[in-house]
Amino acid sequence: MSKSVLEVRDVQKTFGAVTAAQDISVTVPEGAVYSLIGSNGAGKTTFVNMVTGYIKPDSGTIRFGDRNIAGMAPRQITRLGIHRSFQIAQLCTELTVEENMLVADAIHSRSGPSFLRRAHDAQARDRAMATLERFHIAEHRDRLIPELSGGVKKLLDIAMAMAGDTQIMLLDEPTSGVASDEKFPIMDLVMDALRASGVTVIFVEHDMDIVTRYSERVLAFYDGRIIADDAPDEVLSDPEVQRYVTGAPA
Amino acid sequence: MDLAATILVDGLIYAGWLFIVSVGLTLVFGVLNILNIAHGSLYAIGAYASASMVGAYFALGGEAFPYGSYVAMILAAVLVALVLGPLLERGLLRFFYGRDEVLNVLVTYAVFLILEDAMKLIWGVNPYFVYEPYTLLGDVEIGPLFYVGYDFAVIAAAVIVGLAVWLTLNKTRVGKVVLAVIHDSEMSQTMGVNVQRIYLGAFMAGTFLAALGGALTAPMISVTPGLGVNVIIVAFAVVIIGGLGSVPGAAIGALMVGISRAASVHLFPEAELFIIYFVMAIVLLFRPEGLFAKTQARKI
Amino acid sequence: ADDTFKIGVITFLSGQAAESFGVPAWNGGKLLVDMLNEGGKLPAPYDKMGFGGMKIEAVIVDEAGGATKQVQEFRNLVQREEVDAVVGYVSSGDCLAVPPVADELKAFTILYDCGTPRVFEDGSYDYVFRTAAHATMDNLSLARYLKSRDFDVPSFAGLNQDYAWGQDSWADFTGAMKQLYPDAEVKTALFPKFGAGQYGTEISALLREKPALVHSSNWGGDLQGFLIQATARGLHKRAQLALSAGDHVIPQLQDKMPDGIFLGARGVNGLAAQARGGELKELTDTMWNAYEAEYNTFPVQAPFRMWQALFGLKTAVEKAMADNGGTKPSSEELAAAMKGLEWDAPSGRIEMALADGHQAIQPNAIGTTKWNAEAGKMELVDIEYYAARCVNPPEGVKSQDWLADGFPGAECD
Amino acid sequence: MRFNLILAAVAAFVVLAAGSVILPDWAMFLFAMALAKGLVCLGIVGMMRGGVVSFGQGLFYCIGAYTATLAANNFGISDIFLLTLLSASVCLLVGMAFGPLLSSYRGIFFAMLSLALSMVLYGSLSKMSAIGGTDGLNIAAPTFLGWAPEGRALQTALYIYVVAVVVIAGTLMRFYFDSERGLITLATRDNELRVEYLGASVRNVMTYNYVFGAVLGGIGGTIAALALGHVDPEFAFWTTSGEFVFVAILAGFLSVPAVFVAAIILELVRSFSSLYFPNTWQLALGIFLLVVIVVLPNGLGSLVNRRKGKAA
Amino acid sequence: MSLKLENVEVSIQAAPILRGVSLEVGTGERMGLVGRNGAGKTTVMRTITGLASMSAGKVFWNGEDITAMAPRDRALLGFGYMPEDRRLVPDLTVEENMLLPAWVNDQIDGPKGLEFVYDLMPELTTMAPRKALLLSGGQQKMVALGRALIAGRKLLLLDEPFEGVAPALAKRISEVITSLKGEGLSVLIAQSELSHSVDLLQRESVIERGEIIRVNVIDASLAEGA
Ligand SMILES: Nc1ncnc2c1ncn2[C@@H]1O[C@H](COP(=O)(O)OP(=O)(O)OP(=O)(O)O)[C@@H](O)[C@H]1O
Ligand SMILES: Nc1ncnc2c1ncn2[C@@H]1O[C@H](COP(=O)(O)OP(=O)(O)OP(=O)(O)O)[C@@H](O)[C@H]1O
Ligand SMILES: [Mg+2]
Ligand SMILES: [Mg+2]
Repeated sequence: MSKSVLEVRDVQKTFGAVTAAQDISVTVPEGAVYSLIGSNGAGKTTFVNMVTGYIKPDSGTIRFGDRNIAGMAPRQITRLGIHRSFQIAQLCTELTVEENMLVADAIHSRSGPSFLRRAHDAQARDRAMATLERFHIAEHRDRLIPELSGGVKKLLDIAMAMAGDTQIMLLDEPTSGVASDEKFPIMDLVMDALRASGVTVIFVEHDMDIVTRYSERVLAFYDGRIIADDAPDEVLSDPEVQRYVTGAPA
Repeated sequence: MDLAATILVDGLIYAGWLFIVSVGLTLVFGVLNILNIAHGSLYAIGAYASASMVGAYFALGGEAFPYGSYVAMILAAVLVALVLGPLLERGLLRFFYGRDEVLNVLVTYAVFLILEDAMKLIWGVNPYFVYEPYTLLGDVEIGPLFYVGYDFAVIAAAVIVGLAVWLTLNKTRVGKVVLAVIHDSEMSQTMGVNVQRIYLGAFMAGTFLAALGGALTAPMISVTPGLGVNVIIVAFAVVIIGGLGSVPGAAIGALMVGISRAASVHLFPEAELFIIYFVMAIVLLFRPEGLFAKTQARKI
Repeated sequence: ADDTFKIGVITFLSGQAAESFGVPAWNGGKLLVDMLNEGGKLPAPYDKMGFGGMKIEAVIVDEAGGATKQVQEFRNLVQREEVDAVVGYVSSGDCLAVPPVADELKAFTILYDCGTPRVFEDGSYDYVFRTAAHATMDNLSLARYLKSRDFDVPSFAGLNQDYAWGQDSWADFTGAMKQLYPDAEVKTALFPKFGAGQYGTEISALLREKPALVHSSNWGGDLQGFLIQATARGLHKRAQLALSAGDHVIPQLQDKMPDGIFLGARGVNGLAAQARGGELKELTDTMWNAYEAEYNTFPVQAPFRMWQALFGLKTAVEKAMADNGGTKPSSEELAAAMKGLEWDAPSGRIEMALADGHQAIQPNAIGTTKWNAEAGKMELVDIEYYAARCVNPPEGVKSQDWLADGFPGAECD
Repeated sequence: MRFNLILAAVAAFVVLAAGSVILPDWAMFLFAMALAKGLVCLGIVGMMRGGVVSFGQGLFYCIGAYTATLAANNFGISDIFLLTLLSASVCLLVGMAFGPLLSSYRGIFFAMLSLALSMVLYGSLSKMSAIGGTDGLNIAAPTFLGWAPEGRALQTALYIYVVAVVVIAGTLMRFYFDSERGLITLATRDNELRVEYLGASVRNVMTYNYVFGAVLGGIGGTIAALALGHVDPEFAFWTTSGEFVFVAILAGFLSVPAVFVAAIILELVRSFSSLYFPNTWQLALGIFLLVVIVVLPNGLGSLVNRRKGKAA
Repeated sequence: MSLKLENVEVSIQAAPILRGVSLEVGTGERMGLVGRNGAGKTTVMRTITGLASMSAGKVFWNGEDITAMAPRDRALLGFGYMPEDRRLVPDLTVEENMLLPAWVNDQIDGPKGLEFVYDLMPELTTMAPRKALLLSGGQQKMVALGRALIAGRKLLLLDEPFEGVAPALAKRISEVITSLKGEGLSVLIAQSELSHSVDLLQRESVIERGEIIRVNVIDASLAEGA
């Protein structure tokens, strides 16, 4: 396997009496696709939050390339090329769908956002439209966020996260709330785009079909710990995982 | 008596007054999410109402039992709350719930302007005095200094008011239901909460507290137009220091401002004008959302 | 129209100063305007109708809102309402801001009330006049009063509002005291915020410091609040209170105002004017009685200053008309007539003696409060009257310098 | 697009400048003052787009006014261009000093902290009797590149100057609002977390807006001082700042011209109500305010510039 | 205990969201409401709770027209609503959040409801004293469900109850809901996916672009047989 891009070592995090991460160690090779599963409150989002700087671990290191990014600000980490989407879509609620895309586009424009270049410039709009079309949400482009249904919000959130040059993409429950017949097309779309540019992907998911289909390796969380870390089939047949996460096989 | 003790006593007296003035503001903000500029006018109206009521009380032969004037003062505040509370909340503010914070500030600013002139139309520009209640409780001698018993009664009133509001909000079901309404009035409705009653109740309570502040102050000042203007900014500062919506915060904010102001008057009178802003800036520097910041719900 | 003379009147109708100054002043003014328009109600030389036979019409504007607003309102009065003269301004800030504009617009303007000496000491204007003495006299008179009554002042302290009026008054008073009581120790100088309302801490500080005398130039609600709280805590028994401008709170406080306070009224106004008698008794009594009849209370300092302004304006208009053959005078003619003018008012003889005839001086009086239980009213006793030239600097001398140099050229009886 | 904007700016200049011929003296002065204040409000509008409202813009209004006055009185500078430039630079520096500090505050805390700053300036100036204390100072009429007009000519020159400054500042701000950074500002207002996670600095956005507001405030203050001929600490008092906020909200953040229209309307309403209702002008103003808020909750700007999307 | 929607129309800012939706949920019936994103499921739920303003149509509860009834009064009828986005009160504890409906409605037996919920989701027992604001997404979902179960004595409205919930728990929950049928409780579940237990639903209405396009009867015996 190629060299690792992300190396999480002995990370701990407690919130008062709750242990959200206990001895978390994960090594993710470049270009790999990992998925995180686990019971509710197991610490999956906390993991994502620590890698992306929203939460500072109590101890442990998170190495990206050759630097320790534990405790850096989200913005700095994003600029290094680690992007993420959110379990609860994070959108600019008073802007239209298109403008949300334009924001992402403007921030990532090569020369940095400008004071003079028009945000609604035709080229930028074309780029935004192209992205929206890829995610099948172009028809909503002129709508404001509160008018959108849950699923569309989710898609836009992912679309925004994918703007710019990414090295690692963390997706927090990308398909929850997305209608069942859309889940695979969406994942196909996202994964194809990411794989094509060699991006390393880590996604959190509760839908085991998605997990088995898209990930190379699965980390199962329970109670702040990783209880299994292996290929999907192995993990899903682990009795502990079945008991706490997936439920006994039907 | 040594200086420190004087500063403490003076500070406490001022803090007691400040707290009564501020706690209603913080309550209304906490529940309705409205920073009520008209709070100062309600304070002034409370003072006028109190002056009128006490005046009427003595005019109707209250001399026989002067302590009844305290009841008249509280009744005045109740009356203000009963009249203006529903009028403002049902008649105006409710149409702006959930709107932009600054827009609501503007709405209450308009109310403030209207009430300022309305007071003039009702009570004229001549001052009202009701000094009787102020001297009724006698003197308290602390060392070489005389204080008026009334000052300590105001502190006591502040403590009672503070405890009452805090206990209601934190230790009763009503208080917890209020929390639910504050956070999400729509969801509260679908759980069966009578949201309108909560809003109205909270606003009336806030109005009552503002008016009470004025009512209790009336005996020691001359009640004149423009009384409310100065109160607003001070109350704002206290509420900001304590953290918006927090009753213990308002208490500590009032204490900090009261005592630092007293220290400044005794030790460094030149700084008195700045002291409140100074305290506020220092607190905000270290705690950007005030001492008792509202806990933010987890977003991601 | 040529048969009416339109004045713009600016004074406080809202805010703190409305009750103490603005409203009583215009109450007095309105009364006088009505009396003049009716004609023959006043003793000579004021028995002619209106201003030189012209009916007086007044446009009134609220002074609340700050100097910026006042400059705009002034322009509106002159350019939009086309008033013939402007009479106004209680606030010193407004009095400083308006004159340059008045000159720019060539609009005849009378500052009727404000106190700061800076208006004409720092500037000079062709169309602007102040018909009341500036505030230096208030505090010097107070110091002179202490001296003339042999009052012992080993130490004194001050409580003044924290703005130019309070700061200047305290500076004037300490300046005068340095000359008259060089050994008196200055204890604390407190400057509570304007409109503070709560003086508990300040009173504690004053009680602790134990000065023999407490000076205050507070006015209005600030003064009333201070007096109520100070008397409740016995400050007046432990220190002599000296109030440089406090007469106007008497009608409201009545017996709540303790006896024995040294009290000024910024001129021989109110009770001191009534007690003075003499040549002006008829004029004073006429105005006094009319005011009392109309408003059920006696006139304090503010209406007196409004009266002296309007009487001055009347005199100037009529003088100008005598010079120009009886037509309505222009601003230039009015200014020429007003310059150096002298006239009688209920508050005494007003002389436009300073600032090249643009700034008035007037006599002053200080007295001591005494409650007359039988009559049920407050009286002023032990009144000392000071001639205008005893308490006002001579022409060409800045008041600060005059105080610092020990009042050279003062002409006291 | 750009072309249209510049065309609009030229048209605005022509229309406004025509006022110097049409308007009576008092109205020209009122307009000049309103436009000067409108500049300050424009700065607030810029901040509003980022989700914060400064209740202390009087700080820069006052610094600008005092800088010009002190420079004029002590160094004899009377040229209006120089004075404006000087005040703008001072405000730029002060803005850059406080901007980073304030940039981590939001909502009412930002408002109150900025208010505290301006109140400290107010308090300090009130205590400085050497420069007039609360009574303030006068400043002589400005000159225009050596030309020293008087009377109506002076008023006209000042008015044209304000109009020019307003049109230039308004155009620049419109450019900014429409730019990428302008859009990021709007995004910040909605969701800072998202903006940070896209890799942009929210503090940076806030600081820029604050600094722009500072410079605009300073220019507004300078022009107001020159027009009035007088400055006093009241320039920094909270009621002054409150009025700016008021205009900004009245205008809404959608349209630049709306800011100046709102400023003019407020001045007119206030002026006429204090004349016709000397005893109840506050009441009249309050009712006017309520009516405007009820009829146009998104500000005057929403009349001309509705955000698209609603009808989709 | 039956709920009936008749030709309900809802528009938001002139945009039609629901276009003549008719729907009936019988006593003790478990009805599904399925459709793609943006089809209008949430809006149907909000119509039933009274939060969405209808432009036409009627809502009946046991034959009584409740179209004009305020949300609060509907709650008092025994409707329990679990919104899609959870909407807990962050400053209250998990337990208080669930008890809230009982505090304002005397007909609800809070302690008994709690007991039932804790039985169903033992995970909640340990979370009970924690403030709701810091819970993970799925944990909040559990609390919101618990709250709806306590409030809903007659009608349960669950909007995407399994979204973001780990499969093990989702299974358990649907089993419990299935077991509620004996108590005469009607249930309406909005879902954008169908992968959960087939036992859960008896019928499902399929909604598309604001219209119910068909109603499927799910025959559990068939499913078992397959
Ligand atoms: N406030 C609003 N303004 C305008 N349109 C709205 C608004 N709220 C919802 N809509 C629109 O109404 C339609 C139905 O929305 P609804 O939330 O009911 O869908 P849903 O079926 O619950 O979708 P999801 O499965 O994604 O939650 C959507 O197209 C949505 O865009
Ligand atoms: N900021 C915080 N403060 C306190 N506790 C927290 C915080 N963030 C997370 N927790 C707690 O840490 C634990 C792990 O939460 P996390 O959000 O990582 O769970 P998760 O695995 O993502 O669950 P889900 O599948 O429900 O989203 C939970 O018990 C949660 O309540
Ligand atoms: Mg999670
Ligand atoms: Mg939905």
